Amino acid sequence: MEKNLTHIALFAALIAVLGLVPKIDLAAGVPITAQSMGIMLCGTVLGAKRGALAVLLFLVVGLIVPVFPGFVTTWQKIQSPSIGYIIGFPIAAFVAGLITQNTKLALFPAAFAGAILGGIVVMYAFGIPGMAIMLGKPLPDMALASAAFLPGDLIKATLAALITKSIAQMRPEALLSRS
Amino acid sequence: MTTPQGITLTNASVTLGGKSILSNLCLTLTEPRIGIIGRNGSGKTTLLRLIAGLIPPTSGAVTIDGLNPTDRKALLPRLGILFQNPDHQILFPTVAEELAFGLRQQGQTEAAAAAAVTHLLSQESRAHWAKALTHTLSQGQRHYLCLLSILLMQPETILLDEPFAGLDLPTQIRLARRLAALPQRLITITHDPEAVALCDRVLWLDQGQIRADGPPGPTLQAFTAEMAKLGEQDADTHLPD
Amino acid sequence: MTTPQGITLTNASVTLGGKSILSNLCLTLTEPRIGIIGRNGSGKTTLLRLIAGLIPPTSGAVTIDGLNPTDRKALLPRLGILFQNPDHQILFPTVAEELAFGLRQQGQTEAAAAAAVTHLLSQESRAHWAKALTHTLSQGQRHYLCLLSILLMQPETILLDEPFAGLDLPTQIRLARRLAALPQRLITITHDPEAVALCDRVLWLDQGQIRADGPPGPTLQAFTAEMAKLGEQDADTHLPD
Amino acid sequence: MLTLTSPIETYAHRIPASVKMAAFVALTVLLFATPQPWLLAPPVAALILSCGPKFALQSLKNLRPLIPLILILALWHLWLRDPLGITLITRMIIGVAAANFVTMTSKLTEMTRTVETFARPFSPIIAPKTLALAIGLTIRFIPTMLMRAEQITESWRARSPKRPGWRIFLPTTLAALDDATHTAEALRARGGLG
Ligand SMILES: Nc1ncnc2c1ncn2[C@@H]1O[C@H](COP(=O)(O)OP(=O)(O)OP(=O)(O)O)[C@@H](O)[C@H]1O
Ligand SMILES: Nc1ncnc2c1ncn2[C@@H]1O[C@H](COP(=O)(O)OP(=O)(O)OP(=O)(O)O)[C@@H](O)[C@H]1O
Ligand SMILES: O=C(O)CCCC[C@@H]1SC[C@@H]2NC(=O)N[C@@H]21
Ligand SMILES: [Mg+2]
Ligand SMILES: [Mg+2]
Repeated sequence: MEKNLTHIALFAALIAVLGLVPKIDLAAGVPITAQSMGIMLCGTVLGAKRGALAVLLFLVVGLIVPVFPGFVTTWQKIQSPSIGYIIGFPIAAFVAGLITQNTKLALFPAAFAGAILGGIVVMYAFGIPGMAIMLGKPLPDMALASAAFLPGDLIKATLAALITKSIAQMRPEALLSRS
Repeated sequence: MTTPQGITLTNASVTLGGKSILSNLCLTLTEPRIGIIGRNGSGKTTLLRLIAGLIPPTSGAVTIDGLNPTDRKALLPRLGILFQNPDHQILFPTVAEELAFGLRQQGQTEAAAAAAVTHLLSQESRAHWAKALTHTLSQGQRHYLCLLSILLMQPETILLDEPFAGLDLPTQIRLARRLAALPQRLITITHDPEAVALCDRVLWLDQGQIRADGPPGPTLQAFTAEMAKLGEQDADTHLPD
Repeated sequence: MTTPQGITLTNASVTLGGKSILSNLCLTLTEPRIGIIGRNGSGKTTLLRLIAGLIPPTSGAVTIDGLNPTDRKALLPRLGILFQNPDHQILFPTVAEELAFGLRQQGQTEAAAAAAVTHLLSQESRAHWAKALTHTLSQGQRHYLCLLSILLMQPETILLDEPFAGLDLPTQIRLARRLAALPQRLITITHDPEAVALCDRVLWLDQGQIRADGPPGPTLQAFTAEMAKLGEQDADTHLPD
Repeated sequence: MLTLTSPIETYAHRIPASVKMAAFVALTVLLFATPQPWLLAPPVAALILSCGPKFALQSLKNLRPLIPLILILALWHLWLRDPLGITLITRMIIGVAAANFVTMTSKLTEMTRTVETFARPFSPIIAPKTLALAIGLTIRFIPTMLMRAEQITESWRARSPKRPGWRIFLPTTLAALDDATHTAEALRARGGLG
């Protein structure tokens, strides 16, 4: 019980720490950030439920202290074109975890599939409409604009799967998604 | 021109978090066996970090064989450091990787490093450690691993921060014997006067300043007497902020 | 019906990572002062974690005053634990918060806990520690803070894992005096025979089993003789996997 | 420290955080409901200015992270010749300034307590006390992880002429996982969650 709590808090903190990696700003006002890898890791390492809770905790902590790139709080992020992605964050982690823990695949492919489906497909499914609403632009345009995230997100999904596998080897007891 | 050998501190001071931790130290350390003793919080570890170039002096200067300690490349063959807390030193998940790292950084090939590690572990009858996960070792075992990884690199000067704390008696005895036989310069930091009784020179650090400096006999006698006196009191009545 | 008092282990074994660490321990610990000695890696810390309910026995059973040690809530007034590594114990960024936490967990109000903390720190002439950041304290200071936070909670039994390692002499002397005066049951884990010479009972743990158990005199004599013998050898020739 | 709380004490610091947060949520709703968000600029500006010039200057500085976003949105809409850009940008500036006002004038502990209060309806899912502990642990783990990264860099530098760079990521993550395990044990040792 305590272990669940501290690991959830740790991964919430990990997303915040990844927010210190410089972001790259793009035209539509949603940046490329390292934090989306943190979201993937929450799911693939902690599993669906704990992963989603870790992301929710991150967002709640963001109401109190700045946890987004550039020393920004959740209050500010929900005013920005990123809002769809922010809403998608916990759901993305949930889906990534669900796939990692429920497929019979080996850990690396399972985590990679989870990171792609959760961290990219689900994430964009929330993020793109969010941009369309906030910016008052048509959906297809926004979908096209989001394509700029794809190369980075594919790299992040690969890294997330690699890290998940390393954790499984080096700290098997910490891989809560498959315990 | 000859470059000065050994470690020199010229008016070196360190301030951390707005607090003066070391003040105006002037030292030239050349003896082969040097001990640094002092109470908890007297600044021993900070002095080690300063000498090792891990923190810069707030004012004053530090040199090692005439070099600036922040020049890591030149310093690597000259200086090895045993950290006080093994958790702050261990980098790798397995014992073999941890031991091989330093050798690889010194330019050895992977095969040579692996062979040296295997040799060392079998010499220590700890061949079964090679694949062990470092975080599952006991505290004393982790501490010993850190020591082995420094000794393996054979630097000219070895800085040891509380090398005996936490080791069991047989390991302590063996380690002391092994250290005594080393040709390198050793600087041993400790709060235990016995551990430095055989040094050539002992420095007593007190609240960031040198309280005594000289052969172990008189320095340790004065230190032990003061410690016993303090122990009789119920608390430190005059601790600074 | 009377519930058994003290700590009992019935055929308790612990296996970690597929390795047997403690095997078939049968013990009843009721004496007010108990020492547990053993080499690095002999299983002392694992035994402490087992007794404290931090890990369950792989087989067998452990009870504390008849209770299951995994029931932390019931155990809180009964058992306090000093961890071997202060970094593994400290939870809070400031000294005052760290000290107050245990009292809050015991149900004291925030005001009462704060008052108790202030009182304790001034008694220790360390009032200036209250707002100090725990991570800037020296290792020995952190260790001492951990001790204070356990003593403040006044549990009936205190498990101490290497309580003296890393503390300077005056602090060791004072601590020993202070511990000796405590009415509670103390279980001291150490590799240093001197630290448990005054106990009522000393257990010698060797490779996860009890090698000797009895009054300190003969147990420590046998232990010290064996340690000296091992120290003479150049390595442990017969370490198990 | 990891906080936006302003050291300049103002009257606004004494308004309960819960009131400020509720007012902020209401303002956000208004901002999105109205097609003319600039009408809300004067009251928000007045609020910030009422705390004194030093505080207002600090508020202005805290808007700095927005600059790239504003520039990008402005250029993009200029290129599209879309007047909607003005609405978007003013809405964002006002919203963020107001958000900063809340965080700058509220203490960390008070905000945690307010979040705890607002989360009370969810107490069947998560006990308010547990939530507060989780928030506290997260806020602590952020600097702890950075410190771990520093220690690992230091240990790396002690044995290597090269800077570790990205190589510290895995060791730092593993060390942080160990820290989380130890924290869990330390919590249990002192009564745990129950
Ligand atoms: N970053 C920092 N900010 C403020 N004070 C610090 C910082 N780092 C160390 N100190 C203080 O400096 C003093 C010296 O610390 P140091 O770790 O050098 O002591 P030490 O002699 O090694 O003690 P020990 O025997 O306990 O290891 C301590 O009082 C400590 O609180
Ligand atoms: N999770 C684990 N997986 C595998 N082995 C483990 C694990 N935890 C501990 N061990 C092993 O158990 C043995 C006992 O460890 P323990 O920490 O109890 O020793 P100790 O007596 O406290 O030693 P020290 O005096 O060094 O603190 C060690 O050999 C250690 O490597
Ligand atoms: O505004 C922010 O700070 C973050 C918003 C989310 C950014 C999304 S997450 C998926 C996609 N990949 C990225 O690199 N950025 C977007
Ligand atoms: Mg020290
Ligand atoms: Mg131990």
